[in-house]
Amino acid sequence: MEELLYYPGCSLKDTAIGFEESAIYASRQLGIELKEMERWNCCGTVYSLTADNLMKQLGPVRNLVHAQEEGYEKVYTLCSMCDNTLKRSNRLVKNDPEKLEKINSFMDREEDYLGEVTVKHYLELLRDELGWDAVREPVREPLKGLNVAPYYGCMLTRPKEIGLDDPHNPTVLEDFISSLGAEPVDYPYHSECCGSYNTVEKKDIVLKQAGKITSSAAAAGADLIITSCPLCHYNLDTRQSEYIRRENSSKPVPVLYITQLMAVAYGNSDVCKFDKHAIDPREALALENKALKER
Amino acid sequence: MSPSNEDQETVRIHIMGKEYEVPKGLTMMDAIEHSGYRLIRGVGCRGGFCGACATLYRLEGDYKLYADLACQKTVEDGMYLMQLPFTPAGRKTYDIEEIGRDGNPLLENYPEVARCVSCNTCTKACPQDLEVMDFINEAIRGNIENVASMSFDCIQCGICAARCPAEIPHHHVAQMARRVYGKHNLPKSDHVAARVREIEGGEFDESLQEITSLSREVLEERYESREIE
Amino acid sequence: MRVERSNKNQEDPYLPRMRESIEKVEATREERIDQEVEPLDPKTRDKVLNEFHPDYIESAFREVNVGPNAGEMMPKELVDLLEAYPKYDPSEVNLAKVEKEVDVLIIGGGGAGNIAAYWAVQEGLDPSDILIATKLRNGDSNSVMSQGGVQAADREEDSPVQHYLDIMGGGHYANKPDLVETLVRDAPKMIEWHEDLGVIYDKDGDGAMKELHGGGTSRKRLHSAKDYTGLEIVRVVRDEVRNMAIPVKEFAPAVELLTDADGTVTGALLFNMETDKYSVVKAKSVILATGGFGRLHIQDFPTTNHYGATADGLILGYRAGANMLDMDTVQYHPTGAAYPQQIMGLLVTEKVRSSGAYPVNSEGEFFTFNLEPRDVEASMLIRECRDVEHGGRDNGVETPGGITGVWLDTPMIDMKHGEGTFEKNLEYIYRLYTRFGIDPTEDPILVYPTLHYQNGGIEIDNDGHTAVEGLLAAGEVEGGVHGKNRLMGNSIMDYNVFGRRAGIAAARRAKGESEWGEVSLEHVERYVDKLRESDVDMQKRSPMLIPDYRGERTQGRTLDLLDPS
Amino acid sequence: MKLTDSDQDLVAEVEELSGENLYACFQCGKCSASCPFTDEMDELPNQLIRRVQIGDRRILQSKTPWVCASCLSCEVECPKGNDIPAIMEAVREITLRSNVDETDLRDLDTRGLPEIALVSNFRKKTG
Repeated sequence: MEELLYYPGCSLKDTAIGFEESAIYASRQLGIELKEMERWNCCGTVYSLTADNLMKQLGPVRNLVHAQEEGYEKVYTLCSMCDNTLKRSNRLVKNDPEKLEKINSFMDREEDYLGEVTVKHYLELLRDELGWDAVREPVREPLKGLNVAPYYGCMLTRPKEIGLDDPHNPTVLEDFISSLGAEPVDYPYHSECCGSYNTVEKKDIVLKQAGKITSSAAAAGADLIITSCPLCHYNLDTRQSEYIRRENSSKPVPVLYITQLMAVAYGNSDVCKFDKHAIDPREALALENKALKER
Repeated sequence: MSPSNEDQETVRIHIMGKEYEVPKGLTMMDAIEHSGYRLIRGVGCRGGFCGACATLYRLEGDYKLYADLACQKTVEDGMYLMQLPFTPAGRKTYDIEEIGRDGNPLLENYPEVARCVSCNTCTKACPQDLEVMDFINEAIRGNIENVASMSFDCIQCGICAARCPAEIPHHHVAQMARRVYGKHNLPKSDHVAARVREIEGGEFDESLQEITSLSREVLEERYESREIE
Repeated sequence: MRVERSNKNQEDPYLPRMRESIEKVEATREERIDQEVEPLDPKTRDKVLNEFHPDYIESAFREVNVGPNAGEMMPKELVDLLEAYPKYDPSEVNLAKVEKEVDVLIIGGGGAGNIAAYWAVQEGLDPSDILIATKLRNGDSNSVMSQGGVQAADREEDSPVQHYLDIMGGGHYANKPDLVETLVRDAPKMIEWHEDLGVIYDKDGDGAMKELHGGGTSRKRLHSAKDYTGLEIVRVVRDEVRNMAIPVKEFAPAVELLTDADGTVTGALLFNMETDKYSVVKAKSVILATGGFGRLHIQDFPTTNHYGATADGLILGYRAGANMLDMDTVQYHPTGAAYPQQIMGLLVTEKVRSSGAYPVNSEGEFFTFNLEPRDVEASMLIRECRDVEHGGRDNGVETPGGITGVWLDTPMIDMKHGEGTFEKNLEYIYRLYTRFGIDPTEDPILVYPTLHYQNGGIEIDNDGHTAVEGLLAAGEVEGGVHGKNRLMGNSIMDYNVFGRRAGIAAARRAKGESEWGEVSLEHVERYVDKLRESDVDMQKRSPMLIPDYRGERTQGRTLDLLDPS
Repeated sequence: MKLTDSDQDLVAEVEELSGENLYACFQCGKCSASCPFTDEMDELPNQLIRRVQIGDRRILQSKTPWVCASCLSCEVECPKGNDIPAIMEAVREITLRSNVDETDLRDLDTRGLPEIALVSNFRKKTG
């Protein structure tokens, strides 16, 4: 069992607990033990773009220092927003020694960050380190005939400097879906923003986006959508059910985290905590009747 | 301190900028009083429990801004100190029966907790050396039990809230977490509940009636012969 | 990462001659690990009390000349205040201008005051018809400083009868039986109430209470919340009082009660300590919850008490005609910090002893059972420290602060119960000492008795009523519950049980009164006239409100303690 | 909209905060074309940049920067590689740094909202 340092992010400890637990289960099937960091703090999403505001870089850089203190060169994330924020802050301080020196001198109780930690997303682990064949190997319930729409959102592929795939034509999620035996679905909105934090004060924007994205995926034949961001999940799942109630429009499209799909394919859907979803995916996954019986 | 006054070693301190000479070894509180101030605010238990004597101070030639309790910190030479008579912080009124049933009561009642930028200023300010930033991060994650245990020794002096750039009232968030944990998570003790029912059911009426009517001598004999388990 | 916040400026916090004594303590530690010392038999106990307990020094007491307790002996520092001019300045007071009319006025913002307010609301009063007037901030009190625990007989092997027996024996049978019965009956109910409010007691996984012995207890019945028990209980009740929006007026002590023509208490005269303005508050019931009198520094002892413990309630009540009980005794806690001088007098909870750190003299020998009732334990420590000419054993360790002390062998706690026990259960004490460079898990700590508790006080009945109509009392200010000596953990229960009962009784009485009575200060004038007739030379004004530590009187510098001559 | 006062230091302020060269933008409009939220905006992204270029301070009252979700669709489209989200943030920061928060925490109903929504919203809309 190979141990990898893992940065959970706040949501995975509470509202997106199913994402973390399915990830821990799926990783064990791949011979990987996700070891949670001893001490970590909120990543401070969304990455702060003003050049002079170092206060908002303290959160992410402090996490990198903790990873360095634990003696790891790589730290793996599951949530797209944490991954994006940590990567961009890492890049900022690696390329700007003066800013790094200021941050290090401010954080006078921790070691100085040396800039040698690399932030990796879980999909990069699967694609670049394990390879899709290794991901396919533990599948016991191949998702044959299940049409899955990949939803990248904004944070996985953008900005180009840290994106893990080509923002205009990403394929990593398609390969991921195929490796689990399901059918990837092509549809135009795979990388259009779900409305993000507008869900707090401008809910209508998100309701509109959720409706547009999920009905487009459904029209393209998707049985369900997968994402790796707890905010996209909330917007596409909870806000979608609100949109459907308001518009009493088409059939709801369930939304899963990437590792929940892996757990189902590897034969264990208990770790997915599907009861926390607004739209219950178990019917779409046909866990009750079709071949995907629970053990 | 019985040494005679002349060879008494002294230190130079500045109370709100005004210079005074005080004997070495006094706490900040004793030094303020020794300099002639009669405290009304900035003093309470004088034992490190109540947080009334929250004090900010700087040392000559040192850029850092320190915070400590006036009753627990010895004066140093070249100390510039200022007491916080009151630390304003937004406290939310709530119904203990309702909150904590579902969702994250800390984030719902104190959304500003999500503004934390993890700058650790609160931890550096805490005179009780609590890991304040860590338990605020636990509050974001809704881990009530961790917030309660990590914040237990908080004496609510409010220095963290006074210095927080995100305007979080850490001590109020922590108090709410401890109330929710104590009420909804900590298991109730059956033997206490059982004993309350027994007493209300009159089980001890007779034996109490008997012992309260004993003469002093009999009572004394009963006391001296009682065995201690 | 814990920051080293201690004021450690020299390497060894202990002076050389102290270090020599510690080496002797360390030498005998091994053999003492399972050595036990038997409690004293009754005869020796009384002999030790008579010879060494400060209560038996006649010169420290003076006879009261006027009022219900005339002829009785009380500590002279208290009698100076009882027989003094009132503090208010008549020219500034306008009784016609009433600032507020409330159903229940509670004087004092500690445990008793907040609990009385809470239960007055449960009895049906609207929170806005209650006012807590307190001298410092709401919550600043002795209540938040109690560490070790609170007693309630709620375990299988224990019973209220056993608890009753311990209290009566400890109090030398002077306690009022009905008050003690009320206390032991209500005690478990108050613990259950605390759990319902969310107090975090030390418990096992399944919710069973972790309970320890206290001084003079025959069963383990001390519930604790680490060593912040008082703080945890009071901050929870205060939090609930804030949720209920019960009005609190801080830095506004009562300087006099107000009475009507036939002496019924009808309100109080408050004094704003920041604006020097007086305000008249009319109330249908008044509760005194003003706490103890440690800050009078009786017989020049240092004290564990908070800044405002200056016997104000006793003065106000006595002038209005309320009699007092058991004021001829004062409780000295056996183990107050004796070194370093910055924390001299602060409480080292009994829980340190009950967790395994027994008193050891300068030669490293046990000299007393570690959990005698407080008055006995204090006397044993005084005997051990006093020099031979005055009947002592001269086995104390001299400190620069002028007093001698004995060791509490604190490293034995971790030896007996495993590493980290001390820091986990006695975090306050650990912090108190490490701040001044002493690590109690490595070195023993020096202790000496310190002025701790006012055993007696204003007499009350089961519902908190005093002898004066309209005036109730709860907490340390009232007397009768503890007799001549209070046991550890019964004071928290006292202000809980009688805080609740006084709050309910005050609310009931207020509901029975259709309107507010007339207010006057005549009872004070009558009292002062009687004082003048008995030609007492009065120089002071009372109540004291706050002690005066300015200049040379700084508490840290001048308290040269206990020269027994 | 008549242009009354041109305020050159607005450009300097936005450039300093965003680290971007405002005049690199030649108004091709691709950013506005790719932005998912234009129908909520009173000024399109490229129009906002234009207002800043000509120093029109009234842009600080525009809704546009507060609708922007920093989703970077515009950034990957921009032929000049300008960091348009940084320009949006700079415009927001000018308001936030004058101690005016866009979000008022007092009357916010946060029930059921995940942590990630609150953290990101406050990060962009409170100073």
